[in-house]
Amino acid sequence: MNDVVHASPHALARRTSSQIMGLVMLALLPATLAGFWHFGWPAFCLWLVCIVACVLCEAICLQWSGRRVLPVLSDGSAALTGWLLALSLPPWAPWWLAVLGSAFAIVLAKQVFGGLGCNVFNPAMVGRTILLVSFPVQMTQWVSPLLLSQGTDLAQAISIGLSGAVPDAYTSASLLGHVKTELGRGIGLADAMQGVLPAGAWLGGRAGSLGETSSLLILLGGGFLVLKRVIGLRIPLGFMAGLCLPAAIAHALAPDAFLPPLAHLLSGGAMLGAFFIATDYVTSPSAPFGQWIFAVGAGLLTWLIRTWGGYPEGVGFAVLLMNAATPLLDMWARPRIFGRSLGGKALPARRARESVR
Amino acid sequence: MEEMLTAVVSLAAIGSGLGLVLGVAARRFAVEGDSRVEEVIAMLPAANCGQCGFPGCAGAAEAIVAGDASPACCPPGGKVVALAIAEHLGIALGDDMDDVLPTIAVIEDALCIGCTKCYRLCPSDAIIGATRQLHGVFADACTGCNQCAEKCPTGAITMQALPTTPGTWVMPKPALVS
Amino acid sequence: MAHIVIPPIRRLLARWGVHPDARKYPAAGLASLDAGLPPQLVVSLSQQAGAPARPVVRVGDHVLRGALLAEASGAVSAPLHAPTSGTVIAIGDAPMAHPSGLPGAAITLRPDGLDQWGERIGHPYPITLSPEEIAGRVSAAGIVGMGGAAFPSALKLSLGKRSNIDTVILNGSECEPYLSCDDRLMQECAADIIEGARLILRATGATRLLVGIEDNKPEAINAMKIAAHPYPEVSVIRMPSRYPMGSERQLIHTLTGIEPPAGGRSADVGVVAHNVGTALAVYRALRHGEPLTERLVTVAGGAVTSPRNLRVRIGTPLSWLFAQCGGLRSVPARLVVGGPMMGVGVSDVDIPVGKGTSGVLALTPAEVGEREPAACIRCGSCVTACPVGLMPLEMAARINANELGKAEDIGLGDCLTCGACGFVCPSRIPLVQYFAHARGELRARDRDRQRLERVRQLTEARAERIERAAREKAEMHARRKAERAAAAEAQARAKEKAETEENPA
Amino acid sequence: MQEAILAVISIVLVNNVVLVRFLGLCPFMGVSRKIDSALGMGLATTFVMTLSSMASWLLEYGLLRPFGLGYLRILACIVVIAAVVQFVEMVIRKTTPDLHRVLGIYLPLITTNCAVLGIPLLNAQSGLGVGMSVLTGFSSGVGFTLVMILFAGLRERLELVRVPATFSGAPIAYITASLLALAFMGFAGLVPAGGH
Repeated sequence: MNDVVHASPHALARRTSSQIMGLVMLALLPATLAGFWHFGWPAFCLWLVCIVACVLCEAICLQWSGRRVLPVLSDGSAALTGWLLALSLPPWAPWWLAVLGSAFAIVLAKQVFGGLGCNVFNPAMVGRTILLVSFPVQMTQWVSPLLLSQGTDLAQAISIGLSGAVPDAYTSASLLGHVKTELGRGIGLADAMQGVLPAGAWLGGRAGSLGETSSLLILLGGGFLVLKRVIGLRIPLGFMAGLCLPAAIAHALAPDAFLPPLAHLLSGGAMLGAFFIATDYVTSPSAPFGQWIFAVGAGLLTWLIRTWGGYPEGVGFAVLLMNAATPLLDMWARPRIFGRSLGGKALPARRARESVR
Repeated sequence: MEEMLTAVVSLAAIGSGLGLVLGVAARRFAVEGDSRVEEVIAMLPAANCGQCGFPGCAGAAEAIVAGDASPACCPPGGKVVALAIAEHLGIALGDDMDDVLPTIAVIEDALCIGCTKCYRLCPSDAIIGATRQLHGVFADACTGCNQCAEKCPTGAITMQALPTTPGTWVMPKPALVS
Repeated sequence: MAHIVIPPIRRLLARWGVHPDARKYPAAGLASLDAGLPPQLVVSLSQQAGAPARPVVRVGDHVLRGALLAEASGAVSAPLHAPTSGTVIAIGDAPMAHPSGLPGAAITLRPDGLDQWGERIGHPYPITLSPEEIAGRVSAAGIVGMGGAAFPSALKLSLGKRSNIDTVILNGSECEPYLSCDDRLMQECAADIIEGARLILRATGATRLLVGIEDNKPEAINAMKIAAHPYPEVSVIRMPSRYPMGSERQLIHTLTGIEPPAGGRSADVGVVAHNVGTALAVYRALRHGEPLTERLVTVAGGAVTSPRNLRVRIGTPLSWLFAQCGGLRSVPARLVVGGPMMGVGVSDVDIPVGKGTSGVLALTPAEVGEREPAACIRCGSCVTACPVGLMPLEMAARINANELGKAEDIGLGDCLTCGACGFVCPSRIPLVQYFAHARGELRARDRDRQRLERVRQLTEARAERIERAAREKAEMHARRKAERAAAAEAQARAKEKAETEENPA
Repeated sequence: MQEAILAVISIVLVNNVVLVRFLGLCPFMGVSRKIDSALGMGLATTFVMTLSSMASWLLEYGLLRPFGLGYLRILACIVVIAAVVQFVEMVIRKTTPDLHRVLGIYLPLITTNCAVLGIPLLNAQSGLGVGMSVLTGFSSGVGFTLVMILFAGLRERLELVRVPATFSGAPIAYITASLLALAFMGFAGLVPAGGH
């Protein structure tokens, strides 16, 4: 009798989990660099703090739970979570915010569930959302995009990161926050939108979170992932459709009260969410039809929360809400089995000759 | 005083009115008693071998329904019966399942004297043979109840695990990810 | 004239399946060679699907090539024939290609080196034989499906009458990596294969023959097209290369557009599929009267010095095949009987080649890609890859949690165990092993259930018998008692009567 | 009409009975291991809530208010709801024994389920009409059911993964519930204050 059973298949595709994580990071790089360029050294420091904090938290958890630390860390998932969290924080956020968010993301949303693959909510979004509801002031302290050169130097950046005090000269409002405030004050959209969406918005020349502003570069990274077959097109497309369709309808009906679809797409974390947050493997459905429902639902909820909710940005909440529905979608939106109807009954036997061309 | 009376009267009225409705409903929707013991008896092998430590299969069924015994208490039934009963009663089974390995009686030819004691004892007619002739075990019918082994005067009967053949071999479950 | 048919674009663009590296060369580019006679041949009794064959020879018997060694036992089984002339030296357990590594019953033959054929009764024009005659001869020749499943071919031939078969598919897809034996067969014996396929067509009563070949075998497609040219009922179809294109149901869908119902047989939709190797064996059996005693086997893998396709006698041990290919140049990480996707991983080089063995691989660690399994990241690659539309990750998670019934609910029974999911898994989770385990476990439970049912019947019968015996005994007792009482009473009455008679009033 | 729609959205999502009002936590934690039983529990609770909203409205305006017995409200509501639940239990036990077996001890527990008692009391407090009362009761039940099946789906998924021993069972369920509540915070402000 064999001591070790070698089950088939005896061949293997080359791609590994850590390679996938690496590809995602590579795809995030352009948008991240643009974020550094626009928001200067403090953004870089924030990014670094997030990644280090996430990796450290993961290492501590692994050590505590008695699992092997290095092999698991090398899958790169903790670093990726930190990266995504950094991209979704205000670029000049203080260090403790980053550390707290990383701890929530890794410990509460991931490791207590059993680590990679076991969590049910997107760790980065859990981190960001907890910070948002706990520290609304710090989490909505936006800075206007400056070029690296004319912004801050490293020393200044460190002092900003340590104190969390953003000099008044630099503060700015994000488009969504601004629109919400102005609409609340009874000012029509046409006036509120004056000069808020500059021409450079596609490249990130606007206020917002660290990595969410340069939509074009996010699109580039997302396209790279699609080409590399790391992600499918369903979730990004579904998300954008779920966000833009109701926005377009509402905007057509009442242009003065509802933002146009393009403004929705180019503001806040919509693009980042569509390509990098909602596409998280672990917390999104794995079957095609479920992915469509998930993505359209997340886009729709984002639009609902942005338009009527108390928070100006809804991507994080929308993704978390659809994460909660993911197990049900995996269960109820399974693919059709070959030779069976959608309900699972065997198909009727059709004769060959009847269907010949 | 009047207020108190109103309160008492109204609550009494509500209570008695609802009580009446419930009383009627209790008759209209009456349900018969627990039929689960009978159902469990029907699932057990009915060999009444006593390996579970209860008086026959009916006793074991009562104990299982009452929660005094695990559904896995029946060695001849093994995994199949345990799982079926557990599912039927909605009980969670522990990890003790794999310990229940089916065994069968094996007669050593050299020691058998053909006394027919085992043959007469076997609850499932699994032993074949006649007086002063070598006995054999019909493996498919043996429940492994061990009664024959206890009565065998020469100790020729032993209980042995069923041998694994390519036909009965089961691919092991992959080891857990560390 | 044979026409060339291109399947509709929608079916070609279907997204199931995977694209493993083909790795068919250099073996696919080299003409096949005869492997010669090894010192011993081990003919396994259970190398066909269904019941094991029953030996009809005894140890010490001398047999000629093609002589019957074992006869079919039961409805699904096939006879075995001597692969060469020689002496039967053993009948008993011998190593065989099974994932457990357990031995199985086999007949061991020592060749006398003469390789002398016994009587062969062929037919100059086999196409003139009746369908029943064709099926009968195929059955007697011990021909089984040579793509790997080893299902007795004659059973599929005689389906025609009951199921009204209209299409025969000749499976030349050979979608498993490394394997090129079908490719070589089609290049080297295209005409014979087409003749064999036409015999199958005649036996089943079908009216068209579709030959499906993956587009990575252009030479084979050409050769088959030329061979099929004279026959209007034969169409050679170029199919996209994708694993598992050679799976019967996927093949039928790709070629005819029909989705065979789950749980049924392909014959239900009027189609049967045969491997090209089977067609060749059918032709040889009918034309020359040769039973199935040899087959083409691909010997390949990174550890093999010079990979090649060999004509191998059934029963030849793997070690002999490697020796014919220049030996092994490194210690293989794994020996595989069959293809790398569905083959059996073995560890014994004495394991013999069977009728369904299409390849023998000695794979290096890099080729096997052995890595430790990691946690599932739910990437869904397996869902995309699954040709049947299952969710392998969900099934494996349920099996891991011992919820086999739930795994069955979501399609375990529909799994082909093709290995596409395990192949793409970036975490290297042994998905197929989970499914094989669950199926084995469920089968074992089924067996146990049946056994228990039998025991229960026996026990009840015994209880009833004992009760009846007791009742009869009691009845007899009561009857005796009654008789005795009656007798006593009669006696008493007689006595009384006598007394009254004695003392009349 | 618009008011009714807003009220439904408000009750189902924004002021969800479990995740925002923190009512009915006992069945939320207790009967959410399996989706089927969670769904059954949700439907039973919805049914009972709708009925008891109706019953307590009748009680409120037929008895308590005309006779100035407001101080008996809780007592009377408990009696009425207990009777309704008993009735539902009998019906379920007779008609669908399987569902009864699954709901087990939780069905009688609906009697003292704070959500079932709380919603009618809240209705009475805010002086809603009969239509809105019943609608409130029903949509509270729908909100309860929605959260129940979402949570049950999550817990079924968690059954299949290797949660560290320290956290497996109730702890991870509470953590999951908290994260679910966090997600539901996104609905805050969706319906203008005063809508409900």
